[in-house]
Amino acid sequence: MTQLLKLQDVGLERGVRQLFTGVQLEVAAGELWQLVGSNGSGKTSLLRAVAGLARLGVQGSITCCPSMLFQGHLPGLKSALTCRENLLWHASGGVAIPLSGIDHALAEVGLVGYEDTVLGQLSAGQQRRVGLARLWLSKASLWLLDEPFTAIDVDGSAMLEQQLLRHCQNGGAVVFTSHQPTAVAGLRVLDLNQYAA
Amino acid sequence: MTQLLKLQDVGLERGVRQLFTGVQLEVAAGELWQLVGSNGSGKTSLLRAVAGLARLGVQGSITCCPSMLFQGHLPGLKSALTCRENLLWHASGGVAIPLSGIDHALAEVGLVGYEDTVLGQLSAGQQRRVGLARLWLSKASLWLLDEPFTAIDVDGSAMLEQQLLRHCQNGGAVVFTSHQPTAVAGLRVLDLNQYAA
Amino acid sequence: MWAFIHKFGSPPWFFRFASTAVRWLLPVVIGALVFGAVWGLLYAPPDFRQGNSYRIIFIHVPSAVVALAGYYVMASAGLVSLVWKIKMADTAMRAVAPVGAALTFVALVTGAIWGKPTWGAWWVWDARITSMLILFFLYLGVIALFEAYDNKAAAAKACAVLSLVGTVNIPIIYKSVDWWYSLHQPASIKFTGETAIDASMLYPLLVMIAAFYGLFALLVLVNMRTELLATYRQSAWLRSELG
Amino acid sequence: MYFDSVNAALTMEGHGAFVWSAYVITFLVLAFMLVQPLLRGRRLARAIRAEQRRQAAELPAEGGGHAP
Amino acid sequence: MQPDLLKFLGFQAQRHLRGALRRPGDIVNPLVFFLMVVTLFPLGLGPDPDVLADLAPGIVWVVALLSSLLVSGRLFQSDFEDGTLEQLALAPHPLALSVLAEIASHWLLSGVVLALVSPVFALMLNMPGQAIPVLMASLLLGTLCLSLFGAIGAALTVGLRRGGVLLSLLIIPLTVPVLIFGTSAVREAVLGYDPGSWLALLGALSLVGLVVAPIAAAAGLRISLEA
Amino acid sequence: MQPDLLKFLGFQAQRHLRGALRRPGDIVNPLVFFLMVVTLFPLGLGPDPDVLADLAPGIVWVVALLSSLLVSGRLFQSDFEDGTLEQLALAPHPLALSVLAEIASHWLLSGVVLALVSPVFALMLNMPGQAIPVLMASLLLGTLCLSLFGAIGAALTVGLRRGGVLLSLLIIPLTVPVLIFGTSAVREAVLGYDPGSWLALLGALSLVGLVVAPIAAAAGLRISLEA
Ligand code: HEM
Ligand SMILES: Nc1ncnc2c1ncn2[C@@H]1O[C@H](COP(=O)(O)OP(=O)(O)OP(=O)(O)O)[C@@H](O)[C@H]1O
Ligand SMILES: Nc1ncnc2c1ncn2[C@@H]1O[C@H](COP(=O)(O)OP(=O)(O)OP(=O)(O)O)[C@@H](O)[C@H]1O
Ligand SMILES: [Mg+2]
Ligand SMILES: [Mg+2]
Repeated sequence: MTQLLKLQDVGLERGVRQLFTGVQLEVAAGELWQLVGSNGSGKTSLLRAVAGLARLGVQGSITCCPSMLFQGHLPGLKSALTCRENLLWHASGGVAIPLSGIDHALAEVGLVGYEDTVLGQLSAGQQRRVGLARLWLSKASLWLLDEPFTAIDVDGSAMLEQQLLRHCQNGGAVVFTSHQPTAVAGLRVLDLNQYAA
Repeated sequence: MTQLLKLQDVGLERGVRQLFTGVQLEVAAGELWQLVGSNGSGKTSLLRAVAGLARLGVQGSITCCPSMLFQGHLPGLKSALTCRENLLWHASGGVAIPLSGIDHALAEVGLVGYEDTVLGQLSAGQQRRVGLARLWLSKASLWLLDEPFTAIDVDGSAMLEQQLLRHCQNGGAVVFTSHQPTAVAGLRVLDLNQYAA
Repeated sequence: MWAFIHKFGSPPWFFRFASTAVRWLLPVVIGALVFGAVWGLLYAPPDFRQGNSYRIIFIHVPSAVVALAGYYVMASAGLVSLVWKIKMADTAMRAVAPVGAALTFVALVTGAIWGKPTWGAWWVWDARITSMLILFFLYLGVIALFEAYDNKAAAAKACAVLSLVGTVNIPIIYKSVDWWYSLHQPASIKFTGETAIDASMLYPLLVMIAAFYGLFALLVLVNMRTELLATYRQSAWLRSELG
Repeated sequence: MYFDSVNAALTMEGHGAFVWSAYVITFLVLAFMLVQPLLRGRRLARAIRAEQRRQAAELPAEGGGHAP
Repeated sequence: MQPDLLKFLGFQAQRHLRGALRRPGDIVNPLVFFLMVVTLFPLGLGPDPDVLADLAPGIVWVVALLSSLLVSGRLFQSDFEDGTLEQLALAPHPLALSVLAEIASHWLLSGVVLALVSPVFALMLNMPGQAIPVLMASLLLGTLCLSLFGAIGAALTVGLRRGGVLLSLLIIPLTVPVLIFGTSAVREAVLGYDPGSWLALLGALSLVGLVVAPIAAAAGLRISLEA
Repeated sequence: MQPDLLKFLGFQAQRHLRGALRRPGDIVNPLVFFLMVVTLFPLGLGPDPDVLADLAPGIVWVVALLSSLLVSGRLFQSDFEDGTLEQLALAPHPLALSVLAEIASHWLLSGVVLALVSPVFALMLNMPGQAIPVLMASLLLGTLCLSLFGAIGAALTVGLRRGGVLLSLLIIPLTVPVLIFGTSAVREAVLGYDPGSWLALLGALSLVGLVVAPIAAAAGLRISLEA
């Protein structure tokens, strides 16, 4: 089984606060991990450190496979562009994606008929769904998702869980945070509260 | 029982889409209402119409008591100000609140020790909690809350539910939206999907 | 009175009114324009100081006068739309802006062309010219604001607020530009206006001014009618109207 | 007529280019302002009529489709 | 009610000032721009002191107008984006009052500061000393007008993407009288005449603005919230 | 790799431009804005054609400077606030390239547009005809420099609450040479001399900027993301 992410004795300091210490984690292909912890326990900070966005104040060693997708609290979408245009640029990293692929992804997240709607005119949940459509376009093996279920309705959550499972079955791995208990077969949980400093 | 909100045959049109029609609702003091509906069904639009923020495209009649608190998707907080400063201005509507009251509210939402931290340096959930601290400072009788549970952890959600119940017991009323099923005694549910046009 | 306003505010009634009015106005206005232009260009005698270049006056002054009046029409429509929330007033306001801007543009261009033989420069910073340029900017502002909104109902309200603020300002702007000019007045520019105009030039000018007012009404009505077609394309009354 | 010849009317003692260009520009601009919405209106009206005819044709056809 | 409203006004202004002081850049940057641009003119015109002194009122005023406009475009932006505006619109006090507070604090941080440092510019441009108090007074009044008109434009464009240039399009024509009155006052003072009437005109314009702008801006903000 | 990078560059620029082109107003509005601003100068300085002609190079350049700098201060603001910057930083292509694309599109929509309409200003300000090509060329090169340096400042200050001042104070002096070279080129042309050396200096400055700015700005953005 290929290993996609390894945390050795990772700790994190923000400002003057030591958030947590001694986190050990190995994520192999096919695994689905939920990161839990109370508000302010450091989940977002940890995910950003793994992605390589913020390494200041991080102790220990993080080894992460380079083929990685990160979706943070912020959607990274432009409210002046349409759904299609947002994805055309967003998911690609410079490689042109055929429009049919984008429309397919938008259909998967339940946005048929909104392809050419400007993002700013969608509801909160619909906007989050556009961001999630990246998951149907991504070729990365490790997904790091910060609260992907936010603002998503019940049907949407089920659909998203399906997609996470599918990715794991296809040899990828997912680390996501969520405050809701998630009932998915084979889910592993890392509770940051246990490592609180 | 005093009536705090009355919707008669309310419909809503956004752009060229008719979102829903014929919504009837009476909210009396002491009632706790959850507004549900799939993404894009018009919950946010309805709450904003009730609050009087957006009446374009609204059909039917809305009668709402003037003593009302609205908390939308956006927190209405300044990330450059501290928690205390944010609340000092935010909850007041021009009436100075004693600092002790603010610190008490911040303690209720679990932010002891963060009173003088700049909001931008808090985690997503902690920022939402600062917004929710308004509920401990408000004197309004009708609360309109759009997805108040977003980004709040398990303990925080329990605490928030308690506060909503307490407000209803004290003769207030709450209308909130949430995609998570909420297990609270006496909860009433309005499903917007049933009124979809 | 109220019934009349109400009728005017109803899209079906107005659509019918505009269609009829356009059919009648179109030949009348075009006829008057051609008549006035031929009179002014070919039959009126030349000015004793400026020679033939003054013939531009027959389009320059009417366009300038009507453009200025147009702003007040637009602002009035804005007031009606804000106070009485009559939808047709929104449509009217939206229709006036491009027409007014076009007329202002015409006044500026013809003035500039006139300036070359008269003052030897395409452009000088004379008080009236500057005021006209500012009026052009005011129109462009309203158009740009309208285009910037996605929600056209909100756009109309925003433009109404803007044009009302503009109306409060127009007299102040005009006065201040006058003062500005009289403070500086360089020796090299002499404005020839303000001379008594001969009847042989006045009559074609009056004809053209009337024709331009008619043209303004015509353009606004055509724009409004088209706007109604676009807005109400789904609605039953429009279909029966066209059917 | 003030001018003696067509040529005199065109040159206007040296001012012809200015006067005529001013008139031409004016009438071009104003004609555009008139024709553009008229054409757009005609196109819209045609589209609306076509849609109406399509729907009128569809309704009985749909009824017939369910008949057998 | 009256003292209550005043208290509210002060309260709101305090909030803005506190927020702005957290970002000193927002105050200092326009000043530095101003300084730089004023320095540029001698560079561009050649340093003949007489020419400069002649043009100084115009230069200072045009630059003041531009920097004021470009700054006030963001007046309500952050309040709109973080939801503060919704709360203000629902507050028990009239929205126009909050707008007034916002404008006042913006003016304190931009216009008043600019007026206070303007003697430096006057010296750089060789303006005669007797004109300096008039320059300061005209800038004080004039920037208030500019902030007031700017607020109307900012309110109408706050919800729009790329409102920046649009705002200037709406507002520049309205600010022409301010510019004319301001430069005229300073020119008269430079030439040794009495600038009183021009300053009075500026004052009158400020009064008109103080009445019109909060109401128009509040209406604009409500429209922006609807869109 | 090379063609791939180029493709990426074009792709990114296309994204920005499409966002802008979605509304024709985004192209037209800056034009009108520049026109309005140029109008302000005669109102401030008086309508004498000779004086205006003398000042024209300075005037046009001040407009270019003010609009370019005050706009480019916000260059990365929205990308930062909506999370686009995070995604760019994690993209397989170098961040500097995305930055370059962003600068290029900003320049196309402001600087190039300004240069293209500058002949109108020259006409309105009574500038002699032979200076117009030089004016256009100097504005093309100069606004590119301004955008490049502005981007460095914008990148370093994008996430900051405090301290933004210091950094912009550091960047602003870098733009002074641009102004001097630009106005000098146009003045020489107006006086009938050869402006070639000034234009060459502007070109050299642009080249330096093209190499330095994307790298420096990318580094600045990564630092801003850490904070
Ligand atoms: C761009 C240039 C120009 C603009 C924008 C302009 C604008 C105007 C306006 C707005 C009016 C109407 C004023 C009113 O009715 O109160 C007007 C009238 C007039 N203009 Fe011009 N003008 C320009 C150039 C010229 C030139 C070059 C001449 C001729 C030498 C000229 C001669 C006149 C005359 C004779 C009148 C009518 C007489 C009067 O009302 O005093 N204009 N112009
Ligand atoms: N500014 C807008 N302009 C036009 N249409 C809009 C605008 N905002 C929302 N809509 C449309 O209105 C509909 C309802 O949006 P609303 O935000 O009320 O939904 P919601 O029920 O709150 O959804 P969610 O659960 O995702 O928050 C959506 O289909 C959306 O596309
Ligand atoms: N920019 C910052 N500067 C300083 N401290 C910060 C900053 N951002 C977050 N923190 C602190 O780091 C801690 C962890 O924040 P983080 O966002 O990682 O929490 P989280 O587990 O994601 O919480 P949530 O469930 O609320 O999203 C918090 O206590 C917060 O105060
Ligand atoms: Mg988090
Ligand atoms: Mg919602």
